[in-house]
Amino acid sequence: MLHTYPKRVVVIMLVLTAVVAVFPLWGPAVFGAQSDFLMEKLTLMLILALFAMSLDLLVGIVGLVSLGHALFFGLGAYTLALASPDFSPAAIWWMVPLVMLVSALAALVVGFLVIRTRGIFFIMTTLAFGQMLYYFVNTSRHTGGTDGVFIMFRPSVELGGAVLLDLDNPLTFFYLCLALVVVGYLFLRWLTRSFYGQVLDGIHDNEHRMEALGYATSHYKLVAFVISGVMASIAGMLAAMQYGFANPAQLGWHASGEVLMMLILGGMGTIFGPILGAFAYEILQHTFEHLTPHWPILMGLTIILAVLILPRGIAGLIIDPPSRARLAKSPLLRWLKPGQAAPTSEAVKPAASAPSREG
Amino acid sequence: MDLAFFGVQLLNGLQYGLLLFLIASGLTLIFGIMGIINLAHGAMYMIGAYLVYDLTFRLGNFWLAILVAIPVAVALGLLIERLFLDTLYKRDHLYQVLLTFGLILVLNEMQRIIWGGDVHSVPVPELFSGRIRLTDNLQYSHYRLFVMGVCLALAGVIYWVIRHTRLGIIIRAGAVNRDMVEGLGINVRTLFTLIFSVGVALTAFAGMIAAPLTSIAPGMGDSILITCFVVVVIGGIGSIKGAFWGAILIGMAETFGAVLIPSLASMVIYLIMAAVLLVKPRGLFA
Amino acid sequence: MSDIMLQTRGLTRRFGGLVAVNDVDFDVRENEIHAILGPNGAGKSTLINLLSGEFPPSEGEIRYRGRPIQGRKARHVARLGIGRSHQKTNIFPRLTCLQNCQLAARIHMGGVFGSWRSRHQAREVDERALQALETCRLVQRAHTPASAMSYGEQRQLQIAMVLATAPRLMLLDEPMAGMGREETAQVTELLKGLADRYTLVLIEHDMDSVFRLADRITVMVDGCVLETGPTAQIRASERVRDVYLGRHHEEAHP
Amino acid sequence: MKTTFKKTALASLIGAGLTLAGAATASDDPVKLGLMLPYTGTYTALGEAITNGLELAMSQHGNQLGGRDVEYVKLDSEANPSKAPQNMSRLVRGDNVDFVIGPVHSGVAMGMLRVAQQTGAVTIIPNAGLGAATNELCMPNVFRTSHSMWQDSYPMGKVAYDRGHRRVVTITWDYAGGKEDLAGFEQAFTEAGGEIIEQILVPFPGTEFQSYLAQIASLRPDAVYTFFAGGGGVSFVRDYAASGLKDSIPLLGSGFLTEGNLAAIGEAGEGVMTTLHYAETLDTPQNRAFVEAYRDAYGELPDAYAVQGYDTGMLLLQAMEAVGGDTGDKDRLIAALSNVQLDSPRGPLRFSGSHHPIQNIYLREIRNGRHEVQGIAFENLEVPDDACRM
Repeated sequence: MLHTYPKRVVVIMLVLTAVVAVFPLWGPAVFGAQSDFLMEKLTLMLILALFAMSLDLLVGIVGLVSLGHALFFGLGAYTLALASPDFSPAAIWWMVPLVMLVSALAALVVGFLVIRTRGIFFIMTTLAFGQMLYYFVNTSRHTGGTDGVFIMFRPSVELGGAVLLDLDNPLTFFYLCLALVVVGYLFLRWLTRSFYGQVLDGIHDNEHRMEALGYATSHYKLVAFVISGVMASIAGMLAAMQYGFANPAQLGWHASGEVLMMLILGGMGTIFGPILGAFAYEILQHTFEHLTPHWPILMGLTIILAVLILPRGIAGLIIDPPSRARLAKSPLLRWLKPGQAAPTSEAVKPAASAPSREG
Repeated sequence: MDLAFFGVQLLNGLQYGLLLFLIASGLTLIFGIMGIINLAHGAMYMIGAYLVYDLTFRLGNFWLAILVAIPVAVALGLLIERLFLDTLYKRDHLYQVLLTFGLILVLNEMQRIIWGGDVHSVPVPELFSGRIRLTDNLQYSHYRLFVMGVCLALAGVIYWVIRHTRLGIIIRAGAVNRDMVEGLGINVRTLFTLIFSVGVALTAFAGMIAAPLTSIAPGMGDSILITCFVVVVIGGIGSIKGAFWGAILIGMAETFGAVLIPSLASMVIYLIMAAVLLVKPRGLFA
Repeated sequence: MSDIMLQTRGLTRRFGGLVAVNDVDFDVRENEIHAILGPNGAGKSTLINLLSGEFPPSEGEIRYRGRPIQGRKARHVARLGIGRSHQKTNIFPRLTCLQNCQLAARIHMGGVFGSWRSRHQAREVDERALQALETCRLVQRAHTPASAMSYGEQRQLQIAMVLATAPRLMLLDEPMAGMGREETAQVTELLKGLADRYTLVLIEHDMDSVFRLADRITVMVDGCVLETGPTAQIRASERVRDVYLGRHHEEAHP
Repeated sequence: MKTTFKKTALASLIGAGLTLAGAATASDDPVKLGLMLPYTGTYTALGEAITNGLELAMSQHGNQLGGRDVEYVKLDSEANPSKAPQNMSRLVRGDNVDFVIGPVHSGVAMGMLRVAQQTGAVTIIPNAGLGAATNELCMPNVFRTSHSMWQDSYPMGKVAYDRGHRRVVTITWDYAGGKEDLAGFEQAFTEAGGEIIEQILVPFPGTEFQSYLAQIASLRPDAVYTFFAGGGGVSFVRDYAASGLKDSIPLLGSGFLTEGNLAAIGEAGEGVMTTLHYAETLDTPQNRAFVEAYRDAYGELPDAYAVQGYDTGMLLLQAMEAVGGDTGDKDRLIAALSNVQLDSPRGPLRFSGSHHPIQNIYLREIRNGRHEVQGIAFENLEVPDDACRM
């Protein structure tokens, strides 16, 4: 069944989360002096994972390929940068709602315009809106232009004068990002398995039929667009917080292209895939840069190969390990289990009662 | 704005628009017939310029360089289509976007390995090195006029092919409904290879004849790419006529926008695109 | 007449220069099975598309239970109780059979935010989906992904989905297209069984089925209504025979 | 060589104590230079020239700094500002470099400065010309061996006025660097009594200049002052010449308009006047030796970027010699760096309180495809750094 995955997915994801979560314990022992840097890198990967996940809702679930998603990432970063006071930290209690509000409004307006278009036109119009904001930020007097802006203080998390979280502490910030990725994942998992998610699946499969059935598909798509945009803006806000810096390059189309690459590497439409994709992409780039000054060739070839031979990404490998998949297609299995027309690993599993989608 | 100034800007807008048309025509062909979004289109433009730069100095003649460079560009198109795109036609646009994004990285880096990071230029060919006088202190290079002529002529040829040949019928049919092409009993695979090679060659050719007018530098294709996308989307994907008028519109908008509303100059083409799509979500000529 | 459910007057649709549906007057009565016959290109599918709101008519009027509905969007028409199936198999391949029907059943739950309505209401919907599956004898396939089912089953699922929307009027565009003899017979029985509860309009090429099923028949040629009347009348009609045995004969059975 | 410096190295080890930083300064450990320069993309040529200059300086001195071997950690900045902080952080925290050298691009510099501020990493900027780096955002651990946009353009204002130009049109890209450059020119030119009749901002990084040229022609200024760089510079100079404007309206510019691109500009550049802190034709023994060594090593003439890289190397050499190779004591190292005075190929160079070079700016005219020096446009020019607090 759609959005139900074999148990090993849960196991692998839990193990990986645990490994990352206890990194502060084993990192220094393994990496020594480098461990601080690696934790910072992990934090960044978590932020990108959140970003990639938000795009997956749009691309993988609804089937809307956006080439302008960095718009919302950048919007989150710039909202934080421009709304932060110069000489004191902003309170997170109003900063987060503000970022969400700004991005939701932007997503509503942009979404209203782009949702009407389909296929290639959707790709192109999202690209155009991304570029529009990019050039606006680039040339506007209030945004620091091409040089970008500093955010001198990370927002404070205080309640009645008591500091709840010290975001300047790298460890705290790391766990905040980790927690947000987990929350984001659970939220999207819930969303895709809810009836609303089922409608989105329907739209992905056959939007025309959904219209004929009686659904106002554009409303559903718009809501998904807004949710996705808000999540991306939170990721952008975190990214800007991490280094205290926002720059127009964060919202150009190259940034949008990169996050798409994370999706394809990880496996889209699975929500957990893009998390893996973000990590894989960053690790690959880090490695290639160390390997050769001509790293873009390696990166480019990796993407091309992934598209050609691994279209379902890492997630696809986990859900259907190559050997299993081959076995499943083999006549032997069909012979053993008559009546199963397409014995993929999902279909082989005995169907659960009613539509409860455990997994 | 006095009349002479207006006239000069009209000429500039027209010339820029025509060149844009040449670059965008390949893109719209590939879009329309094959349904492929070719992000590496800008890289093809760059490769055309670098090829002609390289060959001009090797062969000592600009025209000869173009003659040699065109088959190279066609071969490149052929290679990419057969190696990479062939398996992607049945898949979602996303995969094409990503694959051609990967191609950008590879091609840009290949350019750097072969030709390095320096800025280069190609001298204007002797035949058109003269200038005409537009106003008392402003002149216009013969070569720019020549480029306009070439673009117009090519636009004419493309128009003729589309209107009056069997290939044109197929192309028009394909732009409306791709399944129909298969229904016409065409070998789609051959057609796609042909279209992609022609598209790449057109773009690379634009880079070649534009070479003496511009500077040849790494990344030169990236900025032109997005402008071309805007042209194609405004005109209507797959429509050559749309690409032509879209290009002229954008050429004029950039030229006059730069002078009349400088504060919005960098955004003007996107604003136009958004406005067009609001009124006609499939472009002006779709 | 009070028992008229759907009525068109002067319904016309042009595509560029082509007139696909030309000045069609057409009535559907409550609880009848009304078949539309005609050679390919006669405008049958276009007529169904106009009735279901897929695209607006160029001219003319459509009344559903006395109210004009021309120009309404497909999704509004669907929610008024006019369900339709498509000529090509038109299901959600990645979803299970049951989920397909649930999607159909939930259209009355009210927009995006209705997605998160009460469990009670959801249960009602699920029951309707199951009922639809039962009617179409697909219960045992409830949890099979639609893409894994046979072609015939997918066609039946389409009918089940229309049923799940709780329609009053069903527009079925060639429900038996591409089916084998046995499956055709099955579906014919199924449709027959629906007749007492629903009003059906169907396009069908299989003459045997049509004559077995239909209460009334409308024959279309070149976008116009050639003749309309009770099945027996059409069966005996000279004009209809001319069309079917004459110039259009070979096209009538693609 | 190693034995000669053993004593100082030992002393430094003791001096550094038992801190982590001290461990990194053990005599056997090489000095790590983290190069954060563009090795791909539009600015590749600049990154390579700077690297060449730096490596030339090192190789001329046995590839040692203060008695320790030199190790390069090269990181492609991609000229992508959004990745600047993480890249910088990788060098500082991941690779534990002793010095960060970079970048080329001002936006990248901003991102780097943020991390330099947080980590205190000793950073040497070998190109990026944003004024803030040695003004509002100045910090003790950041040095610059190149220029600021203002520094290279300010002297031209006076030159333009002295050459009899009164009404000038300025044109540049609509981005921070370009606007800072024009501001320098405008300040000096209007102070002298000239008038800027129009400031034209071209969308960055567009190279389609025809409509602006028509605008300039209709404005009929006495001269045009411009800042473009790389491909934009080449295009502008060639288009300007092709439009015939050069015959009636002289073209002035920041030196970066043509720097490194004389071959590509070709004949169109003849007569264009620019100001810059270097010219390959400077007739001094230091420059002659440098040009010759550079040509021997890389087979081409050096440009300002190469000199900036070379001087970065020379700065490190002198400072590291002064501290005996000890990078553990940051304050001492920074003091040594700020006291360095170079006899650079570009002329005498020392550092201001904000760690910006005080240097000569030369007036250059392109003749026969070379930047011929017409004289010193401003001697020992210091940049404004009133906003610098350190």
